[in-house]
Amino acid sequence: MKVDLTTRLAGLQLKNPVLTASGTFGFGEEYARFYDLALLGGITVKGITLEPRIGNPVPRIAETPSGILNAVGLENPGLEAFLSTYLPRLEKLKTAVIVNISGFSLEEYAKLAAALPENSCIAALEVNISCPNIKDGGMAFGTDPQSAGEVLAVTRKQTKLPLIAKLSPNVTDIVAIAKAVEENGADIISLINTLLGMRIDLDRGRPLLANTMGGLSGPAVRPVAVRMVYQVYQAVRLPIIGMGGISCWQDAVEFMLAGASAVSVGTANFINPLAPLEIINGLEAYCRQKGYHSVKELVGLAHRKEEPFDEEKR
Amino acid sequence: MKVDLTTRLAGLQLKNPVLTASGTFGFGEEYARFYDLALLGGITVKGITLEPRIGNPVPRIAETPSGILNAVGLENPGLEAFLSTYLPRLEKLKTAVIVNISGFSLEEYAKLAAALPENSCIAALEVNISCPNIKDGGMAFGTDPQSAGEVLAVTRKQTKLPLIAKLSPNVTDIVAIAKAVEENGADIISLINTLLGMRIDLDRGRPLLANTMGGLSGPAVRPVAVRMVYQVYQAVRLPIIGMGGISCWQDAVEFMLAGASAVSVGTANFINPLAPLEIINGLEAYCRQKGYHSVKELVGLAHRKEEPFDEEKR
Amino acid sequence: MLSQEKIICHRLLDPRYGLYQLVLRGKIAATAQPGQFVHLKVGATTDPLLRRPLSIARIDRARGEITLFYRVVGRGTALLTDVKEQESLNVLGPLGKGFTKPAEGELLLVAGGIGIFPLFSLLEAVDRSRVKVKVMWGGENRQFLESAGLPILRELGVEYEAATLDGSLGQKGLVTALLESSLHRTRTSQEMHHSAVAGAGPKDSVLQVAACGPRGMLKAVTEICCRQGVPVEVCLEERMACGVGACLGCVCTVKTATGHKRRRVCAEGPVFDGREVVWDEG
Amino acid sequence: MLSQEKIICHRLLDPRYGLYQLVLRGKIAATAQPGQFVHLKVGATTDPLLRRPLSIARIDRARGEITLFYRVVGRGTALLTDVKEQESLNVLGPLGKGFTKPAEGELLLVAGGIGIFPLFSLLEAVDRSRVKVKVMWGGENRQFLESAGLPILRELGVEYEAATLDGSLGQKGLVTALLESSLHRTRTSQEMHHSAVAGAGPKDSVLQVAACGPRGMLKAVTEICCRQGVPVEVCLEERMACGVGACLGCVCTVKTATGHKRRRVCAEGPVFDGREVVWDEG
Ligand SMILES: Cc1cc2nc3c(=O)[nH]c(=O)nc-3n(C[C@H](O)[C@H](O)[C@H](O)COP(=O)(O)OP(=O)(O)OC[C@H]3O[C@@H](n4cnc5c(N)ncnc54)[C@H](O)[C@@H]3O)c2cc1C
Ligand SMILES: Cc1cc2nc3c(=O)[nH]c(=O)nc-3n(C[C@H](O)[C@H](O)[C@H](O)COP(=O)(O)OP(=O)(O)OC[C@H]3O[C@@H](n4cnc5c(N)ncnc54)[C@H](O)[C@@H]3O)c2cc1C
Ligand SMILES: Cc1cc2nc3c(=O)[nH]c(=O)nc-3n(C[C@H](O)[C@H](O)[C@H](O)COP(=O)(O)O)c2cc1C
Ligand SMILES: Cc1cc2nc3c(=O)[nH]c(=O)nc-3n(C[C@H](O)[C@H](O)[C@H](O)COP(=O)(O)O)c2cc1C
Ligand code: FES
Ligand code: FES
Repeated sequence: MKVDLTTRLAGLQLKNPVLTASGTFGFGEEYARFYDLALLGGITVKGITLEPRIGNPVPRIAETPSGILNAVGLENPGLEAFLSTYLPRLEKLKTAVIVNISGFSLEEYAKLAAALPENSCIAALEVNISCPNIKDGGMAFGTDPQSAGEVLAVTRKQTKLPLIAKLSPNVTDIVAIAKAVEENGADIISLINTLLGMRIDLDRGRPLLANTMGGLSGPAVRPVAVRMVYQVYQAVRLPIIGMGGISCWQDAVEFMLAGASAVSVGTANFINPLAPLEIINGLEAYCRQKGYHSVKELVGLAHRKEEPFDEEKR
Repeated sequence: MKVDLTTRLAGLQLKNPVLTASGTFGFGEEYARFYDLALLGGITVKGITLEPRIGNPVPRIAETPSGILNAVGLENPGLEAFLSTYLPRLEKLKTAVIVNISGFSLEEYAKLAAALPENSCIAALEVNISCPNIKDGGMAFGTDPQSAGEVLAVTRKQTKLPLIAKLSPNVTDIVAIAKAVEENGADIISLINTLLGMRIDLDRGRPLLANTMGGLSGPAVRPVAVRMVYQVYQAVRLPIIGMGGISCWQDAVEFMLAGASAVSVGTANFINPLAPLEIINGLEAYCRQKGYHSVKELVGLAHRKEEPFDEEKR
Repeated sequence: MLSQEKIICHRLLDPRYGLYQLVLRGKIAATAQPGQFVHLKVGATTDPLLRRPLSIARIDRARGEITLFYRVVGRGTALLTDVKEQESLNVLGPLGKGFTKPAEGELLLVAGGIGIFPLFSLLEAVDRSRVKVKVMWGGENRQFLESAGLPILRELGVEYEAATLDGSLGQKGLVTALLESSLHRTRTSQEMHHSAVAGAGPKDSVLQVAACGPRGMLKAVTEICCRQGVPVEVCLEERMACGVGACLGCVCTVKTATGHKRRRVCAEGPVFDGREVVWDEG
Repeated sequence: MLSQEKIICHRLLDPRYGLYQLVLRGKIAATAQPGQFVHLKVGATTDPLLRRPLSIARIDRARGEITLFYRVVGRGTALLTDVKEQESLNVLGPLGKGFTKPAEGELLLVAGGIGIFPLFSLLEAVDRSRVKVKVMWGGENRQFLESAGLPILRELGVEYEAATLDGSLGQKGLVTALLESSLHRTRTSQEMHHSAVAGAGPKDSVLQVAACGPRGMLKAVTEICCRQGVPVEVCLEERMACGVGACLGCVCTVKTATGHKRRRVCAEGPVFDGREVVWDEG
């Protein structure tokens, strides 16, 4: 049986539903040494800001039980260098490229969206309203429905590219934020960004990360991420890109059953650079085993009242 | 060198700063078979409601990476049976008993507080405004500063016992909630309760827990808990009981450096019933090694600008 | 209760079904009772986090050894296969309340698949000079039953009947069919013409049933027994966190005089009177 | 780049300092360069989650083997001690940019503690018939140095000077003192009377320094070298997630013509020109 892996999220057409998550995959080049990135559904590149950023001091990384904290602080070459240096190289990868953008004001978001070309390898913009690692900005936009909506509204005006709103999990009511971005022009929702966390270094008696706090990612956060995908799927009609701790195909299936149309692999790349490929293969095998002709059939199954796989139970 | 382990949190005087967390320690009896509970700083018993509750159907437990989800749904014998059957037995344990209470209305909280005797082994009441496993109530109170404050205010009127407000981590702004309970009569703040999460059973294609969602606890959530303790310590003056994934003395030190005056051991009891004792011993040894005469000196050290242990670095 | 048990023997019984035998020497054997279980810490890190419950399958008090049998189903049991003989395991136990051990009469052990494991311990514990014991065991096929313990039944010289899904050993079909016809025969032959009232008391009968297996099977076994007025104890499984009764994670529902109540499988169970269990409610 | 390497030898060198040797056979030896590192997956579960970076200490291309030395400091290295010979390890590598290998002149290797490990590979790689190599190594005491590799230095017949904190071997004190007096002597004896300008170019000298050790020591070594106009390469450590340049977790700061810039220790390093490193900024 052939399984159709192609996936469509609003205007974003993907070869398969497996993407890589922003900030965990550089501009693709590092992992292109391991496999052909054209095999992926697409890649999401490191978050871009208007100006270049040197990011936070080190230590930027702390390991936690089944997770990591990072406080990179959005180090990136800035819009101009991205356009002149990185974009031409990305063109050569022959894969859908999602560009993740972060602004410190509505204006910056608008400028970024306006400057990113509509006719290039850029398949969509991911509007990051959820970065916990920078002061004054980033996450603040994503923790309030009103300002989350505003970011999407100003960005929407500047581009015809599909807009993905990337939500922060550090909120009381994820559904309210999801609805706000839906109403303000988002085409797709991606979640979750990292949970705000910290560690203290017992030897020094001080926060371990130079930035004090950081963003928690990896398998530890997966139950929170699956829950939020499940909640958002129930409340909004936009397609969802699910992420947060996805390390193997079983995790990807879990997100899809919860309501994600596609998934992103983040922290898992660090441990197993081949994780995204293994997930694509595993998804295909799972669909075949369960008798699904298309991976799209998995999306949201866990919301059905009856048990979808009941026939197979004994 | 003798280390003073005694700890005082507002009106709550403890032999040492190590407690056990509500819902993970029954009414103490199960673990009394392993060691003398009088060795503990105190125990927090399973959350009590006005009426008996049969709780949620099974499965109630799901393992996650370095964590567990639970959806017990506040199964408990109810106030009356607690007073007649369990309280007399608790008296015999010769340890400080904290009674965790949950209401479905302000009135219920008030009734519970009024009914729990001030002259018994009950050392404090922990007002649970953060249970994620029951519909209409519980967590809803704890996710909004206004209603969190109201719960504390009505409870305060009914009892002279020290009141511990137990906060939910499922909020955008933990500091706002902490301030609200501080202003409304809480003596102590405990955090965190569980993070809302879920898992999907791939075989059945349905949520694994009968209750769909559950509360995430265990080492996985520790970075989030430490962060919240750190933030609340900076913003309010009330003493803090820190919890969330504490499994060994190093974890306990981490919470105390972040600002907790005492700690609670929850999920770790399930894996190592002796964890609370080992933590008490480890805390004492750590203080001795670092030259602290009292465990109280650890509280909040990580907030100092200079590195407290610099002298010892090489 | 918390014991470092030394691994005396750890071997793969059947690669196809991922069945292993694990013999532990330590404090637990001294007090273990048939039907009780242990709660094992697998691996040294926080993932997997929880202990894993396994039934105590054999108890050798003289040598201070207990035997566990397990099937690899997920991460915890997969990791468990790595532990080596001579190393030690951190074990909580013996836990729970086991089977009632009859002093006389007839005992029928009814097992579905790996549900046989806790029944071994009961089988070995009863005084078979006074109690007539018979085993009925259903499994996938002959190979499974051979690997999961038929040799033990033969070694102990106990009478048994098998049912396999493919008919490769014993009767083709489910163990409940064996039970049904057997109980019918017994009753008829004993000419005990009580009306088959569900809930008939144990006093009516010198026959008693102990069963372990999938929930659906246990429910069917209980129904059959109730119809025949035969007392039945069932050994339940539930997802556990603490294993000692503190977390309320592992409950089942039972009927009591004052209505439905929860019981903790790890503390009041895992063995329950089948007639008390509410089978159709979560 | 991603390789299952077979464990050929795994042994405890010194229980007091928790020092281990690990020899791996596989694809990595073929292309490994001195100063590069590998990123090891320790344990099969998600805790600990991240890989652990270890320097490639010896490279035996003929046998396809690399040797790693490690000190147990935390959970990951503690778990690593459990792996058994004949098993295999999941290894990412060789990673990073190693030392410049001088073709002639004089090479001074300056090590602090376990910073000696990556220097072994450089020591073995240079053609010592054309390059005069000398090692300066500081450590806690004689026992530590003996366990951490003095036998290797002797085996290779390389000239070395030691400094120990307790004076139990070599000069009492820090390795930087050895370096300082040695450089001073060399310079004076060679009658090279350049003014000791920080940042004097490498062309001035046939001597070059490669250093590895704690950050404070590397900073001091760099300052001494700069004062003497000797080029110096330092091997840095930083907490790593990906190890391949994708996460920006492991940066250091360097001076460039256009101001301070970040460099990734795992990709542009771990070896950097000491004079470019901004030592006093996070
Ligand atoms: C009282 C009792 C006695 C048992 N005796 C035996 C025995 O003798 N031999 C044997 O092979 N198995 C026995 N089981 C089942 C055994 O505990 C599970 O197969 C095992 O826990 C699965 O762990 P895992 O990590 O391999 O699977 P995973 O699916 O990765 O486990 C995830 C979580 O679910 C729990 N879980 C999964 N399956 C079960 C199950 N069937 N019952 C309870 N919890 C489960 C695990 O304990 C763990 O917490 C018993 C279970 C109970 C409750
Ligand atoms: C390029 C490079 C080469 C290295 N070569 C060697 C070597 O040859 N031999 C050796 O013994 N050690 C070496 N180290 C240090 C070694 O990586 C750490 O000691 C090890 O990662 C500690 O892991 P742990 O789990 O035992 O400690 P934990 O403290 O539990 O580790 C927690 C986290 O912090 C990181 N970490 C802790 N200490 C260090 C450190 N000093 N440097 C970088 N990350 C750290 C760990 O990798 C992990 O992510 C090297 C480090 C780097 C960056
Ligand atoms: C080191 C690191 C850097 C990240 N940088 C960004 C970023 O620039 N923009 C963004 O939207 N998300 C960023 N993230 C968040 C991830 O894209 C992802 O949402 C999160 O890590 C959860 O997925 P995971 O658990 O699979 O890693 C970063 C995550 C990590 C670990
Ligand atoms: C099985 C279980 C039941 C719980 N029941 C309660 C409860 O009744 N009341 C309450 O305030 N918290 C309850 N909690 C939350 C814990 O008290 C604690 O806040 C949380 O588990 C975090 O700590 P830990 O990671 O150490 O377990 C429960 C937690 C678990 C795991
Ligand atoms: S597992 Fe905790 S009560 Fe049974
Ligand atoms: S560790 Fe990821 S960039 Fe160096």
